[in-house]
Amino acid sequence: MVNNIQERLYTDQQLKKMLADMLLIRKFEEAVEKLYQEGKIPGTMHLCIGQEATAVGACAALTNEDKITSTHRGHGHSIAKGTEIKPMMAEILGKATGYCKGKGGSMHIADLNVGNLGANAIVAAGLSIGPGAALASKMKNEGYVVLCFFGDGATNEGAFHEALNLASVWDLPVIFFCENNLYGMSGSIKEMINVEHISERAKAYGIPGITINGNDVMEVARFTQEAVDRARNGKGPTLIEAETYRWRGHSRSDARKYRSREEEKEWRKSRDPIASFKEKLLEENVLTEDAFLELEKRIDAEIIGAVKFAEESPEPSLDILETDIYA
Amino acid sequence: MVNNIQERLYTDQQLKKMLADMLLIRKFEEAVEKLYQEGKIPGTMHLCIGQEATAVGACAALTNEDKITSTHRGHGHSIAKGTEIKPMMAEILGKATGYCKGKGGSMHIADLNVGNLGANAIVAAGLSIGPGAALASKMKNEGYVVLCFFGDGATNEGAFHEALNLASVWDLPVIFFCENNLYGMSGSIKEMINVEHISERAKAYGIPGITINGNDVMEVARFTQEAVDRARNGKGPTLIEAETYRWRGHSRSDARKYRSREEEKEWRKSRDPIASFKEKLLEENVLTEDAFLELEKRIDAEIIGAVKFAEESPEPSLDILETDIYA
Amino acid sequence: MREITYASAIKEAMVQEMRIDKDVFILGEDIGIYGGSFGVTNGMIEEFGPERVRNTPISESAISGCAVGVAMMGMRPILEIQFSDFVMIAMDNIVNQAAKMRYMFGGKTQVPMVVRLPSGSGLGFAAQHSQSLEAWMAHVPGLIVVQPSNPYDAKGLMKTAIHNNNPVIFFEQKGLYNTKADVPEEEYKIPLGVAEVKKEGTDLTVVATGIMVNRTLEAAEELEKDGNSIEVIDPRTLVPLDIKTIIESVKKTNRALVVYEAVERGGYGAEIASLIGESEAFDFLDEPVSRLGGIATPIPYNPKLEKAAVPQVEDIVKKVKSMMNK
Amino acid sequence: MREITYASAIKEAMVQEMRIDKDVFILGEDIGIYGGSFGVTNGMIEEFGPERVRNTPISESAISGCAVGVAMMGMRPILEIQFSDFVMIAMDNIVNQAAKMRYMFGGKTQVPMVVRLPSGSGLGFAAQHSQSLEAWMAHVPGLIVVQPSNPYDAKGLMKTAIHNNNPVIFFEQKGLYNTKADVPEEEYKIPLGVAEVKKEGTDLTVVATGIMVNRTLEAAEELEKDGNSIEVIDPRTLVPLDIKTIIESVKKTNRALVVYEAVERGGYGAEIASLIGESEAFDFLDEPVSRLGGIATPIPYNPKLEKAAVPQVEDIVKKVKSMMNK
Ligand SMILES: Cc1ncc(C[n+]2csc(CCOP(=O)(O)OP(=O)(O)O)c2C)c(N)n1
Ligand SMILES: Cc1ncc(C[n+]2csc(CCOP(=O)(O)OP(=O)(O)O)c2C)c(N)n1
Ligand SMILES: [Mg+2]
Ligand SMILES: [Mg+2]
Repeated sequence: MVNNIQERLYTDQQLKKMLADMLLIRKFEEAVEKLYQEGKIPGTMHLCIGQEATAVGACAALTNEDKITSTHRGHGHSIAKGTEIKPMMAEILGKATGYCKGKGGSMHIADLNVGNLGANAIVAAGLSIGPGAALASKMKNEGYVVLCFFGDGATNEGAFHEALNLASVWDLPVIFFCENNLYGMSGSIKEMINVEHISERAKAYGIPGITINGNDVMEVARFTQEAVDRARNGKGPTLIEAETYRWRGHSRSDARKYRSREEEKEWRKSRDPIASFKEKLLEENVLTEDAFLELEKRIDAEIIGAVKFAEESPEPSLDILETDIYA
Repeated sequence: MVNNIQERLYTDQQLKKMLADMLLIRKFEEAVEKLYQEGKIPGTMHLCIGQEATAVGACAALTNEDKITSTHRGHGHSIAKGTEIKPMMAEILGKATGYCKGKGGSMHIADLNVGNLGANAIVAAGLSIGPGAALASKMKNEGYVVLCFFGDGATNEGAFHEALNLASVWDLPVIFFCENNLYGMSGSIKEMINVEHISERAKAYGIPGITINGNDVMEVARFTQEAVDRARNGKGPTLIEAETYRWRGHSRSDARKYRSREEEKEWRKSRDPIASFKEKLLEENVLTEDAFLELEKRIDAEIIGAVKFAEESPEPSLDILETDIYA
Repeated sequence: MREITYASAIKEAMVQEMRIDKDVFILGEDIGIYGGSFGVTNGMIEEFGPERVRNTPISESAISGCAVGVAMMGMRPILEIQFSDFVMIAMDNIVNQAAKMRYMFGGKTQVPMVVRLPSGSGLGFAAQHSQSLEAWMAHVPGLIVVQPSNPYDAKGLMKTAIHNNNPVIFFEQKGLYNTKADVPEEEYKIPLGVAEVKKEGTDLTVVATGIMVNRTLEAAEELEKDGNSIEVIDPRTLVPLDIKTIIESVKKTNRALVVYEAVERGGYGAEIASLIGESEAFDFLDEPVSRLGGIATPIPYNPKLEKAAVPQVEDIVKKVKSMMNK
Repeated sequence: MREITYASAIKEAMVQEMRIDKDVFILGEDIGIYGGSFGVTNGMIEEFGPERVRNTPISESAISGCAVGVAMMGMRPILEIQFSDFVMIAMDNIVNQAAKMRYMFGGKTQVPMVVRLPSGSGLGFAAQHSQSLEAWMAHVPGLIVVQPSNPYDAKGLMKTAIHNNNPVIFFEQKGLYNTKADVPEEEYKIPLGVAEVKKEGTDLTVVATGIMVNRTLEAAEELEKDGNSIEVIDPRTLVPLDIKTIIESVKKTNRALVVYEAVERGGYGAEIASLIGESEAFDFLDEPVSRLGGIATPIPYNPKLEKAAVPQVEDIVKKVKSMMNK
């Protein structure tokens, strides 16, 4: 029972699943990081370590039929939405068994079966596509909602503005979910906008906007659920700004000169979304230390399995170079 | 003396100049309309008849060194900023003596000597260019401000969002001046945004926003002056929404099915910016009926002169087809 | 048979498909009661209502992105961009998203959308409303590029475009909207990648696109008087391109000219000319493959200048003569 | 002489010009303390401060428009777009505004701005970060298009670009950033529209652009072993294009191949090939002008696939051999 964590929205089972998902994301990305350092990953990758609660909390409010659009920093979103880690890892290694046959890579993982409409390497692009998917839901009367993940930096793209306005005037079932991790690549959001909270921008579109603690998975789930309910009931879009922090650099190489080590330490030490949620679940007796160790072990094994699967998978054959261009 | 029109911002001379400019714009456009109907104007033209007070009021707050960016509906802005009507009319007729040698036409009239950085046929484009000009003022310490004219429809372009944000975070000396004439081409702004007033969008950029009566030239001048002062004193941009109405259709052919004849009549009858300002000046004894008739006569003659100049001007020679492409 | 305009032909294709298939709908700026900038969608909102004739805010980025998303989810949107020049604001969604999505996802999605782009010069709209941008689109893998030159093709190709499962860029020459021709009301489609020999001839092959097909046919008549027999080919679709028909023709006539409205420099005519030059037709050529395209200038406003900026009938006649008299 | 990288050469040009001319400044995303996505602007904010090294919001439309406005008012901005792929969001400002402004205003303004576009594939960044879009830009009247293939040219051309009074689109191949070569610290400029014969040869002319210049030089060495003497020409600037040097070469070698990284279909190589074919060189050709460009596919992620999507040294060798052995 977690009544004193919040009104009973989720069963113990579900709460444990959230913790497991967050842990899975973190360990998945730690593995990705290692593989990258070993030179096994082409190009670049963007890690969301430290931001696991936004992905998991937001997706906890969604059904399998609901959709998400994601970003360059999309591993967490994918996993939280139910995308499997074996073909994800294989994709990141550019293998034939990957979700995109090795053609897309880290920035383009998609799994339409679970409503993951894809990561996107263009900042704010998912914001434009999401309302389209939501329009289909509305026109075809399919009942699903669409949640668009994007970063703080993305809110300065014109696409953000146009998309929120369109979704508002058409009352589309969309949740605009901003992961405000304080920085773009290096630009501090404080220097890039002149409002206190990104969520204030919702007013410009006549939709609700709210700023929440993005490192508290329960809070994320609860407020997302409210927005999902609104959307599902034909009440249109909501802008959620979830405050969080990425622990790693922006991508492959980043000296992180734009922020202090103290700031980083502070977030890691006292606002780790996984540690704090685990603490809560322990306190509330939803979880035991033993069960947690068990969980960790299971996930470690799962990750090892995914890495093994990916590493042992074949490279794509050159024959597929020119397939999948046209339908 | 016009103390009871407003605090003494302008001399009688200046007030009469405003009336004259508004009248000049209207009669200029009536002439353009006639020429268009006579088949003498290629392509299209967008008339601002009914909106004269926004152009004139806004430009009254500017010096010759200040700059404007304009729109497809730019004749009024040009004239108000001091652009001469002979080469304007010639340009609209596509003549060699036109401001752009006949290469630009109605939608591209520019006169950098008086700070008119040009009409623009791309909706919202001037909003992006204006902050650039303002940045030059700031970096070169030249003291001028930039006023960007745009329509209500333009506020749904991403360019609007990006430009206001950039100008805000860089504290640029810009005035974003929205002529809300209730419609885009046909789209009612009420259906295209979900906020009561466009000026509310200013909050998303942490800048002041205000909605004013765009058909009251004094009100326009006064509030623009405040924004200009702010900008000139390094306090950054302002968003002004001036409510007005275009009497004519959007452009060459427009059955105006998207609005009622009653609505049109109402605006024309009781909110004519010229008639009401004339009334005021008469009341305040700034103007006499005779002086007004005199003024009308002078302007009529000026228009006739401009049309004659334009009609008698030569077409551009084919030799200039490939000049002015590169500097 | 009925004569209808190019504009009506496009509308008829859309209307007929919308009657059959609920998933087909149109969106764009002022396409509702206003009927669109060129009246193409006139009357459609009256028949289909505002849900399926979606009047949008002036937001080319949002509406193009919306088209991508709605298409991924199984609808078949037709997006009108008022003038092709404004497509720049929608380029990311068309080129980085729609065109690449299927490939990037390893075949896991498809994006069946049609983007209608009123294009070209000749109406006095000046530089920001008169461009011919088909070369950009044809350069992008993943896009289909269609450029009908007459009402019959416009209707048949629009139907094909709507049924196609890829993003189709549909270039409509603004100057053609009011041209009329016989167009059957009944169902027919024109396949992608099938050129049409508009006129047979023996002395020289002209490959012309868009409105240049019409000008070339006029020029050919003129040239006929002097005994020059011109074969005129309209590729109709640039991607896929029916290069085979073109090569066969050139092998017969031994001379080739490519005529296009877009700026000659870097235009798609260069691709067609190159393909001819690289092909087996090379050995049949009596002289170089030539091109006649637009002058490398922004389109000027003044109508006389504007005309001079793109090939006119006389220019085509002159060019062909110069090729014949070498 | 010092050896420095392509990235450093570009930086040095900017730094030197910024020291001389107060009106020159740079703007872009993360170009400050981060040094830009590829480190090109590393250290510049330390020297010039945040006023002249302007870190911008992620707003490609606003920053490109800003560059246009500031340039019209007498500054000389250099805009970095992080990857050339994102330029789509800035296309309106570059193509509809910067390129046309002077013309539309009848010569009344000029827009001296440089747009730096890191471009091309080979680094595993996949389809939305790997495009080669120079053909789009070269098709647009009013733009200058530069594509340096080595550090020396990069520095000299950047200087020229900064001094030029038009919008200059400066394509930087990402794979070249770390390549090193001799670059004098002293002032020098490379004029626009002057190609360089990188290697003389007698049997076949290869016109190569960007990174393909380097690959072709490697291929030429390889081919030399079999007794094939290849002339390699680097146009360096696509607009203006030094077609004369190319034609002279082809008249000498009687064979021409154009090699480019961009998608072959509709790429600028088609323009170059067409110009050769249309020229007096036609009569000297022993066989068709050929092209070797990228496969018509979005760039795939997997490095093996990615390599297969654009010409590699072996592909050039093979292509030349097939032309020589006909
Ligand atoms: C249109 C576009 N502009 C720039 C980039 C380069 N870029 C990739 S991620 C990024 C920062 C994005 O910041 P934010 O939206 O806050 O997301 P975060 O990386 O913090 O998750 C930038 C500038 C891009 N991919 N697309
Ligand atoms: C980017 C772009 N999209 C669409 C158009 C077509 N267009 C020209 S004017 C106009 C309406 C503009 O409305 P508004 O901004 O309110 O200005 P108004 O015409 O009312 O003065 C439209 C849609 C355009 N010129 N540019
Ligand atoms: Mg961020
Ligand atoms: Mg309006």
